[in-house]
Amino acid sequence: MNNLLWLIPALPLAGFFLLALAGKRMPLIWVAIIGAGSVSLSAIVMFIIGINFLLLPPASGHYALTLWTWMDVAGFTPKITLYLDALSLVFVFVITFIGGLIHIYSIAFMAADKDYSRFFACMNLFVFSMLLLVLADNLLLLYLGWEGVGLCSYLLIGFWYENPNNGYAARKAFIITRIGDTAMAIGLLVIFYQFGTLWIPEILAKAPALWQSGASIATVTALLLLAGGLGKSAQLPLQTWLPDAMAGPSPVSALIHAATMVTAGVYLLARMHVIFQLSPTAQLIVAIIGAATLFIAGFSALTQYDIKRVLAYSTISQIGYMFLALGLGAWTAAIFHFMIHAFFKALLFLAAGAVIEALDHEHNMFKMGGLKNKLPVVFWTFLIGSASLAALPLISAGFYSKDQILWYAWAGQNGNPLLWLIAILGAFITALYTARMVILTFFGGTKTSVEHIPDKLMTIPLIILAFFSLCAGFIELPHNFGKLTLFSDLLHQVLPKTILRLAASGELLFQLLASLATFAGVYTAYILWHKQPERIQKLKQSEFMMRLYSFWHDGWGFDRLYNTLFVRPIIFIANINKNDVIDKIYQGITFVTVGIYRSLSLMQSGSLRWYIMGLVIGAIIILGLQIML
Amino acid sequence: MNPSVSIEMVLLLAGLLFVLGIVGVIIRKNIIFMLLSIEVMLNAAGLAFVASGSHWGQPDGQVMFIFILAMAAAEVSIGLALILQTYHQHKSLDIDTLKEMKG
Amino acid sequence: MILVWLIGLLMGGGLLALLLGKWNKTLPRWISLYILVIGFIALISFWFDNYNMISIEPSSSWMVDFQQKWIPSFGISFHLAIDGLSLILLTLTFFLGILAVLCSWKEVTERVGFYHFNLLWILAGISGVFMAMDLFLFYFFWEVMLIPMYFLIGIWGSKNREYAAYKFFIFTQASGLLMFLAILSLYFIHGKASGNYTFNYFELLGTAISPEIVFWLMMGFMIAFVVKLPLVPFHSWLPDAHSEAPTAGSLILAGLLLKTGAYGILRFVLPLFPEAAKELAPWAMFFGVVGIIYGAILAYSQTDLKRLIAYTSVSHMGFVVLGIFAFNALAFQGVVLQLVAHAISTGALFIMAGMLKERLHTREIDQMGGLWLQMPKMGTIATLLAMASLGLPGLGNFVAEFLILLGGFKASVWFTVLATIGLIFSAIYSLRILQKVFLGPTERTESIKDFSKRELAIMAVLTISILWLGLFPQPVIDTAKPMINKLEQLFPASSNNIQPIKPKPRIENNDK
Amino acid sequence: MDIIFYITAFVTLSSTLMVITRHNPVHALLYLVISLLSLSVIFFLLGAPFAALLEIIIYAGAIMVLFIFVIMLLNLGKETAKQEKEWLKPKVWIGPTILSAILLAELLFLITLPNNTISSQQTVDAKAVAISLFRPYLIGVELAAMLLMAGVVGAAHIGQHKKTVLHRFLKEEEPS
Repeated sequence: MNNLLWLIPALPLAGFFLLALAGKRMPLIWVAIIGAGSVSLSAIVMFIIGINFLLLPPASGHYALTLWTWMDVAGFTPKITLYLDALSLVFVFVITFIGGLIHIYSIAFMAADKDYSRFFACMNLFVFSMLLLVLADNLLLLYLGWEGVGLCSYLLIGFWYENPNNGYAARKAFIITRIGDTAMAIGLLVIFYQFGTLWIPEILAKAPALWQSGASIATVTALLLLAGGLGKSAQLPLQTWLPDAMAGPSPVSALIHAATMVTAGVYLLARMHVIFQLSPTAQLIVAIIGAATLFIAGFSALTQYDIKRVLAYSTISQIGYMFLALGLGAWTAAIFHFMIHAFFKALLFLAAGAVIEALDHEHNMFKMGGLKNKLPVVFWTFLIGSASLAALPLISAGFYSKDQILWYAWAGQNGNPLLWLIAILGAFITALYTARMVILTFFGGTKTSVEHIPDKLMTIPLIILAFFSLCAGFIELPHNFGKLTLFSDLLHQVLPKTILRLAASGELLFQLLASLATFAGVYTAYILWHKQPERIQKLKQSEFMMRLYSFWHDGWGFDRLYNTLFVRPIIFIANINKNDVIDKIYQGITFVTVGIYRSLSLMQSGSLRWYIMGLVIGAIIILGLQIML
Repeated sequence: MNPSVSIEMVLLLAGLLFVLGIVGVIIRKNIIFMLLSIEVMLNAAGLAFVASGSHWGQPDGQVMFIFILAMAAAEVSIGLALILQTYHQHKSLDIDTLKEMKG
Repeated sequence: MILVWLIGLLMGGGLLALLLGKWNKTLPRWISLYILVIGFIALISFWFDNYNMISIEPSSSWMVDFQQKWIPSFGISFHLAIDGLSLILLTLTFFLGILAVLCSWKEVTERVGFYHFNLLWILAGISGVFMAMDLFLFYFFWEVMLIPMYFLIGIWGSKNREYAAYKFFIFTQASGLLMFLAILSLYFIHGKASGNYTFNYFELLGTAISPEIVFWLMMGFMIAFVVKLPLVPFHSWLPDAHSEAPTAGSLILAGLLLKTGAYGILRFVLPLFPEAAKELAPWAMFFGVVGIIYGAILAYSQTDLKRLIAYTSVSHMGFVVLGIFAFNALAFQGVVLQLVAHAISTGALFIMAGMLKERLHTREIDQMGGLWLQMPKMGTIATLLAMASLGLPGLGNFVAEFLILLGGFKASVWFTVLATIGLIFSAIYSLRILQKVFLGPTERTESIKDFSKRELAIMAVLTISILWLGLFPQPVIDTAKPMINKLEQLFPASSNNIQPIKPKPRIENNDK
Repeated sequence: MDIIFYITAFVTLSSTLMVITRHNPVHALLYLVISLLSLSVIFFLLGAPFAALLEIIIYAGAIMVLFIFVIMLLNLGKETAKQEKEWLKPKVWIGPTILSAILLAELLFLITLPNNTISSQQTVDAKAVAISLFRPYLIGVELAAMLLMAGVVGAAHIGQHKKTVLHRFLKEEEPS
């Protein structure tokens, strides 16, 4: 089984190469088969290996397959090794499975696009990079995948390149994540000089022996890695690229938000959890960032009118939950929420894509409405996804994953009532904006007519994802519901168990509170946007509310802040220095030389008399010198 | 023959001649006069050589004088040829009207 | 003997091209191409033959050594020798030479014979620089590569070519003279001390020089090399020369001429003056870092595509300086890889700029945009090249830059952190190229041809090389290893303050 | 003896002064001949008869004749005299004369510096000169011969009377 491991990333890579080299000349159907087929095949291989892994767990807890030694320089020997353990298995599963579904969906969604083969080539490369990221056994290889993901996001966000804004959005995504990546690269340097290796298992094994808990070097390292994660996962303060990343086609958004890219940060933190455990400060910072992000993004989601931007902010918010969980030390809860989130977020994006496609590229929710009957499949699947996002109690998978995080926020070892409060407030806002989105899109009167009915290839992935959004939660039930903890059992091979602060009492109460938050959110949305819309109008009368509204709408002004703080000064410096100040020094030298030669050449008067006078004067001076000396 | 003329006096004469030559070159306008003045200067130099040669009783001074002579002959022949040519082209030997090289 | 043949081949080929160019325009092209291909194949087969020797027996880092008396009364000999570093750079020289001939196939139509004469003589000069082990001979080749380059820029360049050619010539010539001064002083100091007046590199190696003088001697060499490299306050000739030179000229400038500077520092400055180099290191690293960031910001602000790429070279060469003065094997290896990777990636960008200019008759990126629509192939390759230039893992530049940073981190944490921040800027300017040239709306209505077969072949070769360097850099690393080990021994464990534990022997990490 | 020297020196100086002040070229030339002749007397007094003879034969005899030829050939006479007369005003010559006087003063100072060298003035005859000329200075003689050769060829070439001699830059501008 081990030997098949290389097939998982190799298949998408092969797909990429085929499409990139020959995609233009192939018939579209071939492009579709190669593009979607490679990822689907990869998913099948993953299932085979995964089942094997689960049924016959290897003694060491992982499969490893070394392909070749990347380089061997003075004791620095990173290898190209694929490494599959429980944590990467979950990620590989999500990436290939959801990725495959997204690819299948794209066959129909992108059918009319002129750059069909380029799209699938980039998507395949995206999946490949992400697979490499999660399968890497050393940080350098992980970094390869990490940056590869950035590249693909750049290519796909800017996929419709004729519109310069898309290009700028792509560039913004790349550069902001690059800032995080750079911090992470510095983290890699620190790790190498601390451990003499970038091989992850060795680092994890050595770290507790080498560093004391709370050592400042551990904090520094953890924070540098965290910065990398913040960039890729769009967390505060590097979150601003994600809403703009909606410029890409909807399947791309689905892929970025659900299966790949933004979850890379979560993976990195979970993978390097030992280092974070050694630094309580760093962990606290992770939790605070997570909480702050989920809170801020929630409010921003509330004020968007572009359906995809709502989803984008909701992703930021949900990843915030994952970071909160990571910061709390609830490692498995974070990964669990990641998986569930992948299902419902992919579903929501694909469904939103279907809606947008159906309404002929209309993004504005206020121009939608009444689609409940016209697009029933989309409606029901979207509803299920929304339910999961809003964490509707008991029936949705989102409830189980989010509840776990809420519970650990209260009861976990690093738990804190304030964090819990923010989290539960976030849950309320999540429900609020989710319900608002559903109401505006599917209920009410029709505002735009439906142009296209989604294809079968688009609806089937929706249905499959909807099924998982509902049922995936049942593999990991809260403690008071029963002793079903399949998921965390699996992950505990890799990740440590979460320690509870106090006896696990009152869990039911907190579940009820969480449910209450959800219902309150849904009900408020129902009142405000369906039952009594005039209340919104009344709110809009107040200037303060409008200010707040636009402040939230613009993502709490982060873009403006960064523009004034970083972008403008750099552009300003670049522009005033376009002709290179240093060159001026040399031009100055030239100028002086030219001046001297001009003035000297005036002496060349052509008058012989003056030349002779010069000679005489020279003779006088020389003889004079001889007399003097 | 045992002249009691001191070497200083002869060199003094040479110096005077040389300076007169220089003055001539500088103040005259006509190329012919300048050439004449140059001859004066050459002579002065020759005088200095001969004087010092005889002062030490060595023939080298006169040898140098002969070289100066040869040089003067060549210089005069070329110079005069140039003067002829210049006069044919510009109808003037005025050094100030002839000047063309201006920086 | 192969070394003499290589240089003879190039010089003879140049003369032949010059003669035949009088009455046939295509003949010089073919001659140059054949000669370079022959040389390239010879070098590659030499490399293969010696590869085992390199990796097994690192006792002597020199592979070939050829010495012949030249002017014995001054202790000057015709002394050529190569080690791994030279071999890598020589191979690179011939490789890029082939591409230079290919990419000027259509571009140069006037005085073809003289053009190829210059091209081959530049390459001969560069090859000589990489091989010469006699300082006088080194200086001779240093000048040989300079003058044909001056002609190449001055005759076949674009609008402002004369200014650029003069600037290039004066900068490099003035700095070269300083080096010659330093060489002569070294010659006399060594001669006076040992009674043996010689220019031989190996004999000059251990010269004892008083500390006051050694600094100035080293600066003589350093200035010549950093001007060529170029390091930041001396870089201003580069954008002009690059932007005005013909495509092949830019390719050779960026790919090879700049490398001679780095080679010179590695080969001469460090071994000849190790103590002084150590004292200079903080400053050199400082200027390296300044170069990385300053070059990147300037690159961002340019609107002329070739100037932009030229400034990226400044930025990348900052890494080279940083790596050299980190004084450890990781960084040295990174430097060698960076030389190769930068030559290929930036060379490719210049070739692409040349192709764009051939099609659009402009280098202003403000007049481009949306070219992907008509040239998807070029767009794809451009994306890859931009990614290489911003240091995307998997491509050659990343391996190089990461190794330099790893090595640099050991020597100086803060400089390295700053250099790493330079990577952000590199992303900014690289993406700007893509955005301005290939993305966005297009205003052009006339049809623009995508790659022709010849151009596609050039680009394919370059692309594969970049990928190969990024994923399998080991052959290059192994080849350079003996030389680098020797170099590292000159600097035993400089500033080893942040490494609490020694890197342990590798642990086998594949458990099947 | 001394008195002869001083008289000839006076003659030399005064005739040279006339050379540089005359307006008519022929007059100047004649004064120069006188100057040369008196100089040859001084040579003779200094014990250099060979040089004195050469001075008369070559300088006064040959070179001056060349001058006269040219002056006659160009018919320089009154015209030039008039021109020079207009030019040669005190304000023109005073500056250079002062400058030259300074130079002279410096020369004199250097000449009169005390030096205790023994004077062994004696006649150096033609034989001695010839021996030294064709032994140690042979290469100089050959070079002088070459110089004269070049002078002859050059003069012949330059002196050719061409119809239109224009500078090559001027030629291009000519409408063809």
